[in-house]
Amino acid sequence: MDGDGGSPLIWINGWFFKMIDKQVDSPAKAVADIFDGATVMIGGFGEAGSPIELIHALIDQGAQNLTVVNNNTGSGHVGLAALIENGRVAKMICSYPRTVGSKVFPELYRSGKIDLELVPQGTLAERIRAGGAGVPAFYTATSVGTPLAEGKEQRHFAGRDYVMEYGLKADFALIKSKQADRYGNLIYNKTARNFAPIMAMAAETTIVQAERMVTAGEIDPEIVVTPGIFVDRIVTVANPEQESKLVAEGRFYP
Amino acid sequence: MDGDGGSPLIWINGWFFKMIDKQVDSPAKAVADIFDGATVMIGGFGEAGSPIELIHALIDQGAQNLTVVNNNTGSGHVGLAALIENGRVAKMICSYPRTVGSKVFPELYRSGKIDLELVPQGTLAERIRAGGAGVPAFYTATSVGTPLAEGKEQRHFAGRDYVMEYGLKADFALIKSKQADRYGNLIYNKTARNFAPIMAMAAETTIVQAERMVTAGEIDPEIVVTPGIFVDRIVTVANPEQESKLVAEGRFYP
Amino acid sequence: MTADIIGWNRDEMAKRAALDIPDGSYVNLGIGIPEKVAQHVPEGREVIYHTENGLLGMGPVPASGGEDPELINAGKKAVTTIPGAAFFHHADSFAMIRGQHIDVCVLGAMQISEQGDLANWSTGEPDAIPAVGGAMDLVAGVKTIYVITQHCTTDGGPKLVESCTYPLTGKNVVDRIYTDLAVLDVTPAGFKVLELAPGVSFDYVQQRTAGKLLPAKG
Amino acid sequence: MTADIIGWNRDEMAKRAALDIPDGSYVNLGIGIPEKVAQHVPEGREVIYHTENGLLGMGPVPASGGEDPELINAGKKAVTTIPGAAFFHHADSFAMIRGQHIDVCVLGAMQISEQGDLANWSTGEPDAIPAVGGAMDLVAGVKTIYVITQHCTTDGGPKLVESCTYPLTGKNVVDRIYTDLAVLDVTPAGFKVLELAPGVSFDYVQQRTAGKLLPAKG
Repeated sequence: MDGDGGSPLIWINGWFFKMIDKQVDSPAKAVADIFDGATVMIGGFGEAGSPIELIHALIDQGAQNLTVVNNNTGSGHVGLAALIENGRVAKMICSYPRTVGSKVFPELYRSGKIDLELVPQGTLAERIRAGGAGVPAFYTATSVGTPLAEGKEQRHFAGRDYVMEYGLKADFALIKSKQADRYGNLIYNKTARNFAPIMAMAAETTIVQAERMVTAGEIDPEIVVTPGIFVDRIVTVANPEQESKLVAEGRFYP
Repeated sequence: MDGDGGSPLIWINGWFFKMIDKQVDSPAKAVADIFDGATVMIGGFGEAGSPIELIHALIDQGAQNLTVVNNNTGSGHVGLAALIENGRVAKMICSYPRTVGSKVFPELYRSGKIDLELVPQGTLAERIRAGGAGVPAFYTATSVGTPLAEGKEQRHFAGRDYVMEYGLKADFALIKSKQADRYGNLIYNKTARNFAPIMAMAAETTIVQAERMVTAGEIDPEIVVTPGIFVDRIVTVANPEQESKLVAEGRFYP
Repeated sequence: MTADIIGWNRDEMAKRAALDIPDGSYVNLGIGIPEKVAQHVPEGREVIYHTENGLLGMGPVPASGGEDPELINAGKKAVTTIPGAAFFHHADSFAMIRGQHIDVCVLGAMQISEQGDLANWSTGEPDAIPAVGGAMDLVAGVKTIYVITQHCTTDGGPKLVESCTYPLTGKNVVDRIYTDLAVLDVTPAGFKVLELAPGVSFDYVQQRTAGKLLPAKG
Repeated sequence: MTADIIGWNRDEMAKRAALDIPDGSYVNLGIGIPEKVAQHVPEGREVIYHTENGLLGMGPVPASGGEDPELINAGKKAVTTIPGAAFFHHADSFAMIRGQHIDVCVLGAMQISEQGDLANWSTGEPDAIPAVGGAMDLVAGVKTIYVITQHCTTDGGPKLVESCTYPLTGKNVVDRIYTDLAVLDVTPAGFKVLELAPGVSFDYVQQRTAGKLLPAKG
């Protein structure tokens, strides 16, 4: 396993066989089949954990009319904000589409050019986990008695009111990790973990940008955060761009 | 932090203050307030992860009429099987009350002396997690069309039938960990992890027997499995008994 | 006498709230004045801070130059960790909140009603960008909800009201309110004044409150 | 000619099933004959084994003396890990099953109906101790369900039936059946014989099946 995208081979009885290897060569190849109208979960809480190279590859790729699930709506004119600014996102599902330095979403929203499904942050997280765990719906006390509960089914359990919320799945998830192995076992960096592990569970195809590839077994089985079963493709991005730096520099993508 | 139950002190401006420290001196003290009729979740899958010293302390303590949540019903005449054999358990909530070498539960069950709520293993796990996460009920496809769905609410979502299951909470959880710090941050050993992290979430009072106490910070924040917020008491049991060995030796408890 | 020279300032409000946080609590602090509470916890108490983006055991703001863009709090500001911290994903983090594992949450407010209803996420104006974050989860899930807020709006209007006109964050969720003028409990009979800021009278507070105030002792 | 000298033995059944497991699959193997499948995966295929008690990347049985009572499989037998394994808790483990992340599950059976209903957890007898374990989760959640079973009961009665008389594990869940006599697909029209064991005729299998068999090619 050389860590640069080569396919590991195993020698058995005089033959070489290809082993499981989820690495792909480039962000462009990793996102090539994201289709118009797809639902795409994108990891990150603000810039922490935002897979900026995968988002930029998705902008280059050109898919339209996307439904994007992310806690926020990006900032400046790079990453998620650039995806929105380039007119690729028909709908955002998020908890907090208002950030310092975030102008792109508010303008499109006010002019009616983008839809918004506003979801409390914990309900969003729980809906994503439920989607990944085969739970089609569950009940929560969050939002009861507020405008966000309007139109939702309510029910009483043991002396308290709850609303019913649906599990949320996606066609693709784009996430960022610190290390990955060929099976897709992942570990993350500090609070960049945030939504990535549950989005990996909830997406049909999970695409990871990892800062470093390691040999299978190098990540102790006790500390794996995302087991490889939830991962489909890994691309190494050794030195990812830092969103806040690009924003400070006034950069636009593309 | 000396790891033997002493209370850590911190010196501030000429005064010593007691720091958070969830250690207790003995299994007996750790389980002293478990009351008659309590619901007690007990970690473990078979003997892996079974907190045998805490269970034995609970037998000594004498609480009656317990509802116990565990995947199994113990084996031989020690640990959970001994708790049942000593007549302390009114009801078992479990997925598999039939194990090689498990005679205690079957006899009491056939003679009508113990109740059984049989729950599919994944539904049991998900109900426990839901209890810990503030979810009073959720839907699952597991058990649809089987006797275990009888009497349960059913509902159709997106072309498939599901049953409604309730979140499960407990008054106490007894679990076993490999390492703990004074805050109750825990890591586990291999497949002994099983139900412990979710039971810690679902119980009002979580009691841990840890093989080793470590200084706060010694467990890397990236690899903590159970954050201390889910833990109330820790007792060090450096060399826990091995259930299968006691069973092989024909041992009884007490 | 003008409103800005009477009563507690922001730090004093945070300090007063900090007094009520029990030793050993798990605490989540909202953005703004609530963040200041951490600086005022009385010596000798150890409190563990949770930030909903996946960290328990949040430490103070790092020294300048020591910021890590991947170690932030819910307000997206750089933080540190204490020895004994833990990282986890968003669903586990909100399980702590929604499963009633956090002891105390301190939040800001736009309006609080006599029934303890809280409005702190939206003015409900048609062109406002609605953004709720974790506020609804916190008020629904945390055992004790404290609010720190100026007693009045910048226009001098009341924030403590008979019933909220802004969209709610939660119904019947607030336990105690720390303003620049007073500390008040939400009780079934109405706002109960526990303590007045120095130089502030009960009547002065009542005049600035759109709900009936109760004295601490009848 | 007696039943025990005709058809495939247990290892041959497991070997035949192993042929149908695609390279790169995530697989959960039930207790009994299904466990043997792991020994027969064709060379050149890499398959990852999941055991529902919290391990992905389960390796073979350890050498005698190398057993660890805290490293076991769902049958509570000692196992090992492969490089690249991961441990996790029970809710995460069953999220893999129930969230349809496992590709193939191979299970034993007491009865399988023409509709693909499976009964494999209880005889339903009054004094039986009911024990279901993870079977209902597996059949409800895993994408492809294979069953390995003797074609007949020890009494010679049929296990492939028009409708199950034992309590069900799941309705309409079985995709393919590997018996000592044949490989059969569950189709809307009934059991379809894909392959016969050496020396076994279609009629021989039909006589031992309480549902209508379809030949592989009309």
